[in-house]
Amino acid sequence: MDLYEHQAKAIFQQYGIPIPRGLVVRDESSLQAAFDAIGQESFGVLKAQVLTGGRGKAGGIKVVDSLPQALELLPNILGMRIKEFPVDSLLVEERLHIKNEYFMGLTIDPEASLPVLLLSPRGGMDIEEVAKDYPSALGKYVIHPSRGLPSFAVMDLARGLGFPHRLWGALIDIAGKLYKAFCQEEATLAELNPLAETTGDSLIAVDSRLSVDDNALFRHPELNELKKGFKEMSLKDKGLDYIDLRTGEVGLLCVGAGMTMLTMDLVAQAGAKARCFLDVSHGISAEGLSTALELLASEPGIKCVLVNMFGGLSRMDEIATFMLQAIEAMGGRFPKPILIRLQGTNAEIGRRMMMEAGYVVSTELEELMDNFKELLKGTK
Amino acid sequence: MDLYEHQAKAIFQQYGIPIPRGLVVRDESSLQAAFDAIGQESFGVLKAQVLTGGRGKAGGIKVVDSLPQALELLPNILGMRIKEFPVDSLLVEERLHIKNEYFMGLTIDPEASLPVLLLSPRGGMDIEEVAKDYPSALGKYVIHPSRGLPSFAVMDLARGLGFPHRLWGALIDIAGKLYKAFCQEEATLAELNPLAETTGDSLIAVDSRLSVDDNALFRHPELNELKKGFKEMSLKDKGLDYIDLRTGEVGLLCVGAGMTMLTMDLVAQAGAKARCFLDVSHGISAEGLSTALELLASEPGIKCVLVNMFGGLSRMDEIATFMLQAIEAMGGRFPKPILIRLQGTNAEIGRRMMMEAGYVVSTELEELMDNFKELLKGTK
Amino acid sequence: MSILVDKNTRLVVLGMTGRQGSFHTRLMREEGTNIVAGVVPGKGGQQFEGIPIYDTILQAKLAQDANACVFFVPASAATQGILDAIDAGIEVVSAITDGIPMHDMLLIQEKLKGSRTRVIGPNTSGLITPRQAKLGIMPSMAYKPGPVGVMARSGSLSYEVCYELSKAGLGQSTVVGIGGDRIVGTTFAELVPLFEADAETRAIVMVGEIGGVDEERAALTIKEHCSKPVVAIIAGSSAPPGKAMGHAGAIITQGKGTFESKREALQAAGVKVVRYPREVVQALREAF
Amino acid sequence: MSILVDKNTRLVVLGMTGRQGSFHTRLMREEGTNIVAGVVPGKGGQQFEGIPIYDTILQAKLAQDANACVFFVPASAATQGILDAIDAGIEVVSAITDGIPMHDMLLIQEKLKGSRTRVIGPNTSGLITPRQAKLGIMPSMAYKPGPVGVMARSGSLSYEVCYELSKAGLGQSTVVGIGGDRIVGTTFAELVPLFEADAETRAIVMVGEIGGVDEERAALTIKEHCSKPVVAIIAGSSAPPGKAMGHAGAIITQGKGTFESKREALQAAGVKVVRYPREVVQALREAF
Repeated sequence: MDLYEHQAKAIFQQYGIPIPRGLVVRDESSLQAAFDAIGQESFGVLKAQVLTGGRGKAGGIKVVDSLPQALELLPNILGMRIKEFPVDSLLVEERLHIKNEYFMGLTIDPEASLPVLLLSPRGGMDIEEVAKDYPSALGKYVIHPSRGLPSFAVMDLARGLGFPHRLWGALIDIAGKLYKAFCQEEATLAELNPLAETTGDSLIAVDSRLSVDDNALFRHPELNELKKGFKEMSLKDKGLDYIDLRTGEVGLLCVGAGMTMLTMDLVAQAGAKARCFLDVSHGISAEGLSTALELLASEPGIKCVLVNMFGGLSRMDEIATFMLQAIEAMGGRFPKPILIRLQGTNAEIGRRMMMEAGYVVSTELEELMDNFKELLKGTK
Repeated sequence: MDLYEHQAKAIFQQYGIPIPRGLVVRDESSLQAAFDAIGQESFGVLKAQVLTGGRGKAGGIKVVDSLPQALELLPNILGMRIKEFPVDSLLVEERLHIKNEYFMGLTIDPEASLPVLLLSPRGGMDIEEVAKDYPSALGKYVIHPSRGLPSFAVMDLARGLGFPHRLWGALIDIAGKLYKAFCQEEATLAELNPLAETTGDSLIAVDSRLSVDDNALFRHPELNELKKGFKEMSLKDKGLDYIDLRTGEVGLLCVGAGMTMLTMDLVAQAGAKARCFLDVSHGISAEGLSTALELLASEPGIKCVLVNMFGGLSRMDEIATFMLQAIEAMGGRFPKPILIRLQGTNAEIGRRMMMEAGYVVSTELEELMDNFKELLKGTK
Repeated sequence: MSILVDKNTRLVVLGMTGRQGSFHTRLMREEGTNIVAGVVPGKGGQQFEGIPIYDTILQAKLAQDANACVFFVPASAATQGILDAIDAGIEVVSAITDGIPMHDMLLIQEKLKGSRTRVIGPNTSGLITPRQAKLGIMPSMAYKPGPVGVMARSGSLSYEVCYELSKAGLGQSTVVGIGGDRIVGTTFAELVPLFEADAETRAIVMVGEIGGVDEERAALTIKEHCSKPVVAIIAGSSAPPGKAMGHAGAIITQGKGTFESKREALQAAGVKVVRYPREVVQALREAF
Repeated sequence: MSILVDKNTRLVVLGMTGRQGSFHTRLMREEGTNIVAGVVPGKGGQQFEGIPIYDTILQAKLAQDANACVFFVPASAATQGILDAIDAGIEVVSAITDGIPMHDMLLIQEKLKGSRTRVIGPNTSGLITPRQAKLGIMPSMAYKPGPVGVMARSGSLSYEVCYELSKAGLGQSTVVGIGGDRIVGTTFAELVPLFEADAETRAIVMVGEIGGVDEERAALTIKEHCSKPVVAIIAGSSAPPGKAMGHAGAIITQGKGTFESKREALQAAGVKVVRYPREVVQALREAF
C-alpha cells in the first residue's frame, strides 16, 4: 500500500526524521489553521496529494505568499487530475530555504533479496535520470537484517559520494531512523527525496514516500486504518486484486496475476485494450465475485468483459455458483457483453452451469479469443 | 564458577530437564526429610558433593536400602576428603533402574570459539576414554548463536550415533532445554552425564555439572548468591585470583596469570614446589593486598613467599604502599621468609619503599631466583 | 528422474484437516504422492483418512521420517511453520500460503542459510512431478510425465502452458512454481542447475512475467551453466508502464523488469522468448 | 613498518577521564601515540589536556577521522562500546577491559563478521609499536623499536619477555597482547600472517601458556604460511594437571592445552619452544 506524502511524513516524524511544518487541507475551511500552524513568515507551499509522480511538472505544487493567494489557488488544485488521479487533498507546508537537494531511500534489492540503502548527493525530481546517467552519483549498501545498518556503511557512502563532512552525522542519524521506520512499519519502500540541506546546515525531508507491505497490515492497526482511503485496498480485503489502467475498454476477470497479464496481452493482440484487471485468486467468495461483477458492470469505461480462469486452488463450480448468484442479485442478466472461459479444477461442472444460464462459455483459450474477435467485429 | 551437583540440578530442573528426586543433607538431622521426599520404595543413593571428578571410585557414592543404613554411612562420607577436597554435604537421591547411560554436554569449542553440543551413547564415568578411544561414539555440533540449536542437528547426531529412534524426541527436547539453560545462565559448561534411560523409556539426568561465567555473575543475582559457598569466589570479589594447588610449600603473589605460571615454573626449576597462586591483577586495593598477605601468612602449608610483579596497569608504588599498610596491620613484620621483586610502572619508588622497610627486594627476575635458591639452601 | 520431488518424497501436509488442506490432500494423493503425515496443532494422535496427524512438524518428521512439507495454513501461522520446518531439517518446503509478510521472508531467508532446507514459494501453486508427487494445488489434468522441466512465477499461467504442452504430447519432468512474492525462497536462477543436472529433463520452459529481475538473473545462469534448450514465455508485454514504485524502486531495478529488458537478456543467453502459450509448444518442437 | 598500529594511527581513548584512563592517556602520549579524541558519555564538548572529548565513538570518529580505540571502561559498559566501535567502522579496537562476559563475546564475534574491525583482547595489556603507538597499559621501559614481532596471551609475561629482549638489544616491531579470556577477538593464528607480511618483522616470538588450544592452532598456520623464525615461550610447564573443566571440556580439547601438546605441535611447525624469558633471547640469537 502506497501512502500519501502527508501520511508518510506523519509516520517518519514519529521516528524523529525532520519534516517541514504543515497541515493537510481538504477544503477552504482548514486553510486558516494551516496558515496559523506555519506562520506568516514562511507561508507557504501547496502540494497536491496524489499517488503518482510528476506532480510538480503537472502544476500540482504552488508557492504562495499569503492566505488570500492560497485561497485563490486552492480550488484550481483541488479540482485537477494528475495522470488521471483526481486531487482531493493538499498538504500545506512551510517554505524552506534550500541549499542542496539529496536523495535517500530504502527498498528491497531484487538481486540480493535484501534491504538496500540508496543515497545520492543529487536528489530532487530528476533522481532517476541522475542514477542512470551518473551511476557514480548514487551509492548503495545492501543490509543484512541480522546485522542492521552500521554507521560506518552510511559514513562510507557519504564520504564516497562527496557529501560535505559536516553532514555525515546527520546522514547517519537520519538513515538509522529511516531504516528503523522501514523495519518497524514493515515497509517495502521508504524514501526521502529531496532530503534538503537548508541554510541552517541541517537536513529535512521535503518530500517523502512510504509504501507498506499489504501482507503485514494485520499486525499494524494504525496502518490498517489508513487503508480505508484506498479503493484498491478495500477490494483487496474482499480477495480482489484490482488494477485500474484508466484507459481501454475491456474489463478482465481472472484468477492469478500471470493469467491476467496473458489475457491482457491476448486482448491487445486482438486489437483492443484492457481497462482494468480483477484478479480473484486470493480467496473466492460470493461477496468477492459479486463486488467484482458489480464493478465491471457499473464502470462506464468498460464496454465488455472477459472472464478467463484456469483453476487450481479455485474450484470452477464454486466460481460459477458465485457468479450466477451475483448476476441474479444484479437483476438476472449481466448488463454488458461477457465472454467466459473456465478450465481446471471442476471446470466441466462450472461450464455447464454457465451455459445453462445462457452465457457463451469456452473451454480452450483460443476459443475464448476467437469469440472475443467476433465480438469486436460486431461492435465496430 | 563451578557449581555443586545439587546446585546444577536445581537450575536444570527450572528448565524442565528431568532429574531424580532428592535432597541436600549436611548432617543427620535432615536425612529423615530426604527419606520422606524420596519414599521407602526407591531410597536411596548418597552422593558426596565435591567439585572434583572420580568421586565414585573414591567411595563418595553409596547405595542404601534403608534410613538406618543411611544414618550409619553418613558420617563416613561427610568426614572424607576426595582428592584433598573435604566433603561437607551430600545429595540423597532416589535409586533408578538404569538401562543405558548416555552423555550430553555443552561447552565452548576452542577451535571455533563457539558453543558446541556433545552427545554420546556411551556415557558414564569413562566418557573421556570413550571419546579418545572411540571417537566415532561421540558426536559434535557447533552452534552459531544467531541460528540457535536446530532440532535437525540433534536428530542427525542421534541418528548418526545409533541412538534408538524412540529416544530422538527426548534427546531433542533435553538438548533444547540444556542449550537454553546454557545461554540464559551464561554457562561455560553444562553437562548431563550420565543422562540415563530408565525402564520407562524416558531420559533423566543422573549426574549434572554446570559452570557459569564469573564475569557474568553481576547480572545473575541468584547465581551471585551461591558464590558465598566458594572461598575462591569470595577472594575474586577482592580482585584476587586464587588457586590452591593443595601441595607444595611456596606461596606466590604475582600480577598476571602468565607471570604467576612463569614464577611457578622457576620455583620448580629451583627444586621447590608452589603451594598456591595469588594473582592480584584484577584491581589492586589495600583490602586485596591485605587479604592476600594474611592468607599467605596464615596458611600453615606455606613455608615462604615469593612476590614477583612486573606492573603495567598496576603501579608498583601503590603495591608497595598497600603491602606495607597490610604488614603494619599484621603486627609490623611479615611472619615468614618473603622475597620481593618489583618491576615496571613506578617500580623504582616501590622498591625503595620496600627496601627502606627492611625487605629483600630485587629488580631482575634472575636476582629474585638467586635469592630464592639461597633461601632454599638455608632451609634445607 | 525429476527434480526436488519424486516417489521417494515423504510428504507432510500442514493444515491437513482444513477446508483447502483436506480437499487438496485427496487430490495430491490421487496424483500418487506419498503423504506420510499431517500436522494440525491440537489434533496430534488423530487420523485423516488413514494418515496420522501430529501436533508439530518435528514430531511428524521424527515419527514418519518425512522429508517434505506442503503448507495449507494461513499467513499468520506460516512463518513460524516454515521456521519450524527449517529447524527440523525438512528438505523441501512447498509454501502455498499467500500473504506472508515480506519482512518475515527476510527472517526466513537468513535462517535458510546454513540449513538443509529449500523453500519453494511462498504464494506458489507448488511443485509437481506428474504421477509421482504433487506438493501443490495445480489441476492435475493439465500435467503429464515427460521431458520438459517447467518453472513459473504465476500458477495460473503455468497451468495454461502445461495444459498446452500436455495436449501437444510434451509431458513434464517437474513443474515448479517459484511464487509471485517479492522475496521467494527459490529463484529461477537456482532451479536452472537442477534441471540441467536432471537426466530426464531435455528442455526447460520458463514461465515469466514483467516486473522483478528474476528472469534477467536466470539469463546469466542459463548462459553460463545450461546446455539444454530453454524457452521463455513472458506475460505482460502489452502492459502500460507500471505504476511508480518510488524512485528507489526505479533506481534499483534500473530499467530491468520490462518485457524488453527480459527478452534482451534471455535472447542473449540463447533463450527463445515468446508471448503466448501455443508459441511455447512450437518453439519446443523446433528445439527438440 | 609494523602491524596494526603505527604513527598514522588516530586513537580514541574510551573512558579518558577516569582514573586508569587519564593515567594511561598520559603514558600513551609519552610513547608518541597520536591520540585524537576521548569518549566519555556526558562529557562531550569538554577537553582533557587539550584532547577533545565526545559523547560517542561515532562522534569522535566523524570529527577526528579516528581509526583506533582503546578501552578503559568497566566490563558493564565495554560490550556496548565494542559493538558501537564495530558499527562506526573503527579498524583496531584494543579492549583492555577485563571481565567481559563470555556470552557477550559470542555476540561481539558474530557482529565482527562482515565488519571492518579487528578487536584485540579483551582482558589484554593492549598492543604497542614502540615509539609510534601504544594502545595499552604495558610499561614503556620494557620496549624498544626493532625487528621482533611479539604476540602474547599474558600481559605480565610479555613485559618480562620484551624487557629481556630490549636489554639484549632485540627491539620489537609490534607487540600484541591477544588477551587471556576464553574467547578473544584476535588469535595467535590470525596474527601470524600479519607479522609474516610485515617487512620490518624479522622474527616472531609467541608468549603462550598452558590451557586453551590457541598455540596449537597457530602451529598449523606457522607451518603453512610463515617463513620467518618463530620462538615460543610456554609458561606453566610445572603446573599439576589442571582442575577438571568437566568431561565436555576434556573431550573437546582431547589432550590439547598441555605444555607437551603445545610443544609437540609447535616443534612440528619448526618453532623453537622454551620455558624461561632468558632462553627466548638465546633462541632468537641463534635464529638470526
